[in-house]
Amino acid sequence: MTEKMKRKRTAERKTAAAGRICRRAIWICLKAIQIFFAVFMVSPLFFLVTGSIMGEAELSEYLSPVFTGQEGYACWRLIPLYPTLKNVVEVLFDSPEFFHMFWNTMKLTAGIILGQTFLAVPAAWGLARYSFFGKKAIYQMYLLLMMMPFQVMMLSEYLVLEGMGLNNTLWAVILPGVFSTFSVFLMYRFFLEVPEEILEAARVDGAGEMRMFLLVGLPLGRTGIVSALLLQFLECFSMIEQPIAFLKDKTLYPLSLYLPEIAMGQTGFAFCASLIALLPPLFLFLAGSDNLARGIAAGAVKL
Amino acid sequence: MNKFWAKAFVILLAVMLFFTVVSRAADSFLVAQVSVEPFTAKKIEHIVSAVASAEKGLEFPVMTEAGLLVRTVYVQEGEFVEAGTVLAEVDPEQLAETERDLRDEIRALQLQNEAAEQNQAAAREEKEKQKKRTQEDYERAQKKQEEALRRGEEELQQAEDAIDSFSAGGAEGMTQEEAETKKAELWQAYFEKKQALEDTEETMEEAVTAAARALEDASETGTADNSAEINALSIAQKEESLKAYEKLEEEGGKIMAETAGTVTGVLVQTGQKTTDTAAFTMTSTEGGARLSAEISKEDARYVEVGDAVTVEKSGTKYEDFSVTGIKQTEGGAAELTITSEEHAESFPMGESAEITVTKQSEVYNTAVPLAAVHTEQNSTYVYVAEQKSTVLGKQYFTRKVEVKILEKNSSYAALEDGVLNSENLIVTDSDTYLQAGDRVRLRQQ
Amino acid sequence: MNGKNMTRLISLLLCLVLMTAGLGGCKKTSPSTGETNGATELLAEEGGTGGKGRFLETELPLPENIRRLYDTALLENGTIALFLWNDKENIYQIQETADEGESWKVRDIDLEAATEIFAGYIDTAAISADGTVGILSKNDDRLLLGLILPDGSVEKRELTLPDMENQEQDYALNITGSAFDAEGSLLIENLNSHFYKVDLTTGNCELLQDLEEKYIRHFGVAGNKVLAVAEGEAVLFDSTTGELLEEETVLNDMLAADSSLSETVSDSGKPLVFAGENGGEVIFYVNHQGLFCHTPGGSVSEQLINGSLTSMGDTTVSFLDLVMVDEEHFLLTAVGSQGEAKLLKYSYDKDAPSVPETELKVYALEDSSFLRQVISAYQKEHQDVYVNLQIGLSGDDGMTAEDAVRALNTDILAGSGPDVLILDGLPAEKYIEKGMLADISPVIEEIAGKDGIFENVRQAYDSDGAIYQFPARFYVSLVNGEEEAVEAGSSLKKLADFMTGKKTAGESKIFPMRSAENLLEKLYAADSAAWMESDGKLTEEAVKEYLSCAKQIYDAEPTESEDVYYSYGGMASDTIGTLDATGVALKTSKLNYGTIVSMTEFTTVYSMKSQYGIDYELADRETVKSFVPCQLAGISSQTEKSGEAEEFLQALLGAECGAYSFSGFPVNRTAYEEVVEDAANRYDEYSQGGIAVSTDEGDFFEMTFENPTPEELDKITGILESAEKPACMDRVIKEIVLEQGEKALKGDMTVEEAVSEIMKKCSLYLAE
Amino acid sequence: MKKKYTGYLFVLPHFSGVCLFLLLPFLDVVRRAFVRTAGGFCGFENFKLVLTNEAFRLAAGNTVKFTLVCLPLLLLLSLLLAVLVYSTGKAAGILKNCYLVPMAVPAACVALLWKLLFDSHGLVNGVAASLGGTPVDWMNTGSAFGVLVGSYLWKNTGYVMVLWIAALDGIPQTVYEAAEIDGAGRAAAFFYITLPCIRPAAFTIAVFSFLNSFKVFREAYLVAGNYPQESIYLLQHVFNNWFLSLSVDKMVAGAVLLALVAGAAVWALQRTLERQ
Repeated sequence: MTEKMKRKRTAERKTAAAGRICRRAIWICLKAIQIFFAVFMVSPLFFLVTGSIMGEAELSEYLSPVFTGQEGYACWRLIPLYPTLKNVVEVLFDSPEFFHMFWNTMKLTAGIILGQTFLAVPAAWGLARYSFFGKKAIYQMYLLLMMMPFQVMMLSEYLVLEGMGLNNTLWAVILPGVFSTFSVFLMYRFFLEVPEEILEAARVDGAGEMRMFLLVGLPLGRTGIVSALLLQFLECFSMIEQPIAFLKDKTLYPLSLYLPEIAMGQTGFAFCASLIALLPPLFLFLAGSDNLARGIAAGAVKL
Repeated sequence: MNKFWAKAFVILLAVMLFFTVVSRAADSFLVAQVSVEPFTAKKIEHIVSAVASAEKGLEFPVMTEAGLLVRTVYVQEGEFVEAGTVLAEVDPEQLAETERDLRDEIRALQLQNEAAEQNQAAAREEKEKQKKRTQEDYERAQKKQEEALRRGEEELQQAEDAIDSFSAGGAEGMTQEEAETKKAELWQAYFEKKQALEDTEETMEEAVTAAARALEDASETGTADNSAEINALSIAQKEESLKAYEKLEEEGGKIMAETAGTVTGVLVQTGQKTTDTAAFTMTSTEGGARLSAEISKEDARYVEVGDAVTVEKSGTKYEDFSVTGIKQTEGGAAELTITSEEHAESFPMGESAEITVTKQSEVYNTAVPLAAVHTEQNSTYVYVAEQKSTVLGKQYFTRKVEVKILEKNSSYAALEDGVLNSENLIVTDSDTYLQAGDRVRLRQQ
Repeated sequence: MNGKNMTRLISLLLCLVLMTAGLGGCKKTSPSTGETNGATELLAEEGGTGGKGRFLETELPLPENIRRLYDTALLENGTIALFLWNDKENIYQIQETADEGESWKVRDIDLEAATEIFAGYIDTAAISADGTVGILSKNDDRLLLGLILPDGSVEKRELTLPDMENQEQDYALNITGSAFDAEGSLLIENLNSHFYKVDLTTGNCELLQDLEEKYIRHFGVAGNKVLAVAEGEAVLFDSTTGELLEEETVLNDMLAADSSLSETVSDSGKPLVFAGENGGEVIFYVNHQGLFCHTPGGSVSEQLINGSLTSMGDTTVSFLDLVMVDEEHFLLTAVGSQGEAKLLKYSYDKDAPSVPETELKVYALEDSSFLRQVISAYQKEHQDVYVNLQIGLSGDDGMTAEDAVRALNTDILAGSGPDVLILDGLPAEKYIEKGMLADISPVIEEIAGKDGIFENVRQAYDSDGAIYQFPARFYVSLVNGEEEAVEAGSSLKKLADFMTGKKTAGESKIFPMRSAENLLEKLYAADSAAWMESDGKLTEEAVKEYLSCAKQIYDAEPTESEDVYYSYGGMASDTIGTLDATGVALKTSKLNYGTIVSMTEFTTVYSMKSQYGIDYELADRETVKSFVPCQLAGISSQTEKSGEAEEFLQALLGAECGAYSFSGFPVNRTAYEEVVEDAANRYDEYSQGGIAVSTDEGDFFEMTFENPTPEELDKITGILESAEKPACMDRVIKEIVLEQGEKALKGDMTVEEAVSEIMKKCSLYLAE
Repeated sequence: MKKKYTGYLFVLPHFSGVCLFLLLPFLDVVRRAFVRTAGGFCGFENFKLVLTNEAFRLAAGNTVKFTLVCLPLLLLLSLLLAVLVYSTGKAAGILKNCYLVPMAVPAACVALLWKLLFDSHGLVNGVAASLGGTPVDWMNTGSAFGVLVGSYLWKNTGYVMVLWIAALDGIPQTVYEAAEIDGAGRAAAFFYITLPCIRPAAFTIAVFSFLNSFKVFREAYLVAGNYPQESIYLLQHVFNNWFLSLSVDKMVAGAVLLALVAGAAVWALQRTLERQ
């Protein structure tokens, strides 16, 4: 009996151990897949970094098949043979226009983000939490407007902006950006998830609508807000069509137009400039990424 | 994590701000700095310079008396001599001898002259007498003529009166016939008298003329004898020679240069006698300086007769030269002749000097410094700095403008009008090699 | 908790960013925006204020033969006096008028007394209110002041500067400016920026101000205030005491904002001039933006005259003097772009409507000096029209042709499009198809009647009697080289066979080419005219023949490594007159192929012929003789200013513009004859040119340029006249062909593949 | 109810802006769809023109094909990853951050990399050649479509995954615990709990992905220009080219069609995914 029991227990233990090992293996497997994907995703960064510290000669040696159409294939090195900071120096010290355009981008970004914070967030909240006449129509309209490609809207938008005398000012890019319907849509979706009970509870506590929005809506919809604003931030950093269409004065051009300009010929420089241009959105992204996941769950659990 | 990245973002912004400033500062050092100026209306100055050498000036002879024995010649051809320099010396004894001979000759001539003078005085007296006589004859003839004339006129008057009285009443008592006859007689008489008067007049005239001629003949001097005067001249001449000899003797037989100049020819030789032609030839300083220079055909285009020339010799500048001749020479070059009325002493023959002719063209509207003009194959162009708006605001960029040169000198070029306008800033100088489209910074002037 | 902090941090950050944005960025939004827009804005402002009352400009007659105008003054008795250099008589003159220029009277000057003064170098002179002219003459190391009194008598003073030892001696005696102040004292400034007051009776100078550390560009006297313009700064001081006055920030800002204002000052004018009233209580100044009135200490300058409505706005004009007659009248002397002096009078007319002038918008994708000259010529003829040249691609920025076209289309569709379009690089066919271009045949007709025009070109652009676009210039492709090669150049096929023949004969160095692209471009110019069918489709056979011939040629010539050619620098590579031309003479190539874009190039070609026996002929496909048009012009059908636009077109195609450009031959016959004439007499014994090249192998080649003979000029004219069809100028098609063609030549794909790719893409394009 | 008006108060400021900056232009676009470029009402002629236009049909086909291939792929792939990341623990922070990187890379930079990798002489071919494979001219053959899809997936997977995780986070842990007690297996839990719970999120994500599929055009344009390989010739290319050739009439008609189709698709999605 005891023997039997013992054996059984051992067997159990064995299967348990085997299961654990098995699970462990699977876990490692899954992890490995993830890591593989992650590496795949960041590989461009690796290109940018190595490219940035590669001399122009080395780069052209590796890449000349691509750019001049010579025989052979392009190749790359994990670590440059002759690392140099020349590109970095060139970007940082010799390219005032890079910085000028960077600050232009920051101005645009700040304008759009602030505008959305003060206008789009309440709008999304209003659409999500209140029912009123025309709400459905507005929502559908927002959806429809989201679908229009910029190329199509450009001319008409240009005419409107022209009418308001905004063309060739940063506002011509900022204002349409502020009223991007996609952000509202995204935040709206997240606000929808906020459980009605919490609001009812707050209402019972005698909170005003504004208070409720600020104290309940904002924290609970944080994920949506942050993800929408982060996306918008990214969008600002890669806007190309709008500035070209609405800005004639080159002193107003944002950084996103600088990169296409330098792309061919000065590869190392382009790499380095891209790398630096990529940092601000990346940093903000990373800073906000935790918020993306937690939001609703955290809020829901609390109550 | 969150905070970390947020901080990183802030730091990034700060870093960006820092480099914004730094890169702007660095940028201003790296862009090509250029000097610009708009074109100006200008005369294009052509400076033709060459090395010239002094030529022979005006020559003159140094004479000395002929027939002197040259004992020593002190100068050579080409030597520059001051006034008073001894050129040569003659033999003093021979000089003294020549002098003595000369004096004797003069004495002989003087004696000859005295004799001739006495003969002449006698001849003059005789002549005077003859003249007097003829004069008297002439006066007499004249008187006679006057008398005869007076008489003739009286008779004619009487005849005339007779006719008058007859006509007035003398015919009374006479027959027609008689009266007619009488009247005819009277007229006959009148005409005879008149004829007689005319005849007398003629004969008397002849007589007077003959007398006048005789008088004329008599007043003429007899045959001229000039030998005395010739002798006198000859004496004077010889005395002058003598004086020259005496002077030469006084100076110890030395032939000296009267003015400063360069000896260009020595025509006497030691041991030979001087001739009556020049002993030496010299160029004097009086004729001024004369230089000649060879210039290229290119340069010759710009030089004209009459242009002022600056001549520079060992640091000294002479401004009062001018071009007096331009002559084509073989091989396409040209020879300039430049003269001045002074400075001969500074430019003895063969002396070389730098000359410069500065010639201004007409005024061109569009002139730019030559340094601004670039040539590539057969296109000529200038760079113009133009503002363009860039990301960083307005900045200057170069633009190539093709131009046509009308005229140029070593520092300016005149361009055809119309291609540039007065607003264009033309790049005249750059600290780096420029290409069209380069960004540049205008240099602070 | 973390999250909360995060939110705060972010919002704080954003606030910061916004502040920078607010401070920096949004300020930028108001002031003027780029060269061309500045003017339009001003016009808009003017239109906005609406009302009536404006200063009107009249140009008063000036005496003739003014080479340089030294000073202008309004005398106490109301006459206007000028001191000038008359370049016809070569003398300095004082001319006066009492009737606003109707009649000018020369003041009798005691020339004998003035000899010494006029013999010196005169850079500046000033006229006082009583008519005394003070002339500063530098004669060697002496500085003389000549005073010409109203009665013409002359007095001389020798000036000595009190502080010679304290400054750069070389410049001290260079007096750059002079002016009388309200009290009649003469102020002078030398090159070292020292200001002196001159005692007119003794010639003593008193140092008033030393502004050597600021580089003073020029100065003006307004009443008793001296305004000296330095870089980005205006220095004001009192003319009697020399005491520095408070800085005028308004003036400083204005100077700093427009760097051109403090830039170069030349003999021919200044960018900014002044006048004053009430002893300098009010300062008036003129720049290209207009006439402004500034009260010292005031915070703004008031604009009295909008520059863009008068000749002030013409940036080719520079100013000499501003004279205030009274509050409603001003006189301005200025120098035009050709150095001609102008006397302008501005009088206030309270009834004149403040109507803006007509603005003619001219658009070109790329800038060209040709266009700029046409514009300035046109502008001179039509002073009431403001030509706004808009350039799509300014060059150094990353703007692509497409971006530019997009912006242009936006403008056109927004109704603010240009009036005149230079269609080079623009989708002209599409514009015509959409009815965006007006029929310009009447203009062409008129020019054809007046000056004559290349009929072959006209016919090429004539579509059923209407002409929508017309080139101002055009050129053709030539081939030159050995007889055999020239013969082969008449058709691509022959050329290709010739090349292959030479190659099999073991010869190399036949066709000079820098790269596959270069070759394709050369052949494209000559061949593409034959590709388009009348229904607007691309002929596949034609493209195929082009590409296969190009391939054959490319393969026959072992192209030197492309790097080698880079060392030649940025030389135009597909024209015939370039260095490649020497190859034939140097025996490094058998022929040369390329476009001939000017008579200058023809001179090269001709000289090759006459000195080396290298003949030339039109390079072409046998069936179609083609030319390459450039400066294609059209008028927008939407324009409201068709009259002005047509006049502009007349100027563009006119006879005067023949010599303006070195790219392309003028279509205008009269202009062409002029070019021919010029080429026939270009070189003489005094002006010569030539090429000398030595190769690495030590071969030496030298050639002097010769004037083409009339026969040869007739031949080239004949060639130009024979071309009947324009090359395919569609940018998209050309790009596609060149891109795919290059791949085919380099062997990345077969010719067939490339052709099919080209056909696919082009038919997509044509189908759109 | 006062709630009614509060709703307006929240929405109105933004809505008025939208009206001005988006709706107004949109209406103008619709108007233009019935008008010729040079002016003049023309009814449905533009639509007819567009629908019979070969280029448009090709592009529309490509776009539909692209959307149909990409969307499911992206949603599945990212969901898979999300579940993986979610199930392997919340400490996956760093990994998750890695997934977000592609989103932040500017389009121009992506285009540059794209060129380096997929040029006929590019790195990918280089690697392929060294491994004995046959090089492919990626951008000039049908494989361009694959490249486009790949780059879309690469760029968006990370972000979409994060959105999925957020949705997964929102499912109360208690539900799973209850299911476990009921003896449901992992797979069952996934299909019967997880999937239904994240269905509303799926709609959001699908719309987001759909919109982002438009943005691929930027890269395609930067790499291959206006006339890329046929298979990646998208609607935006057509619109863009039409604008360049002033065929605004066709462009807006095409766009209105696009808006209709897209709107209908979104509406259908909404119906299927939001129905609880």
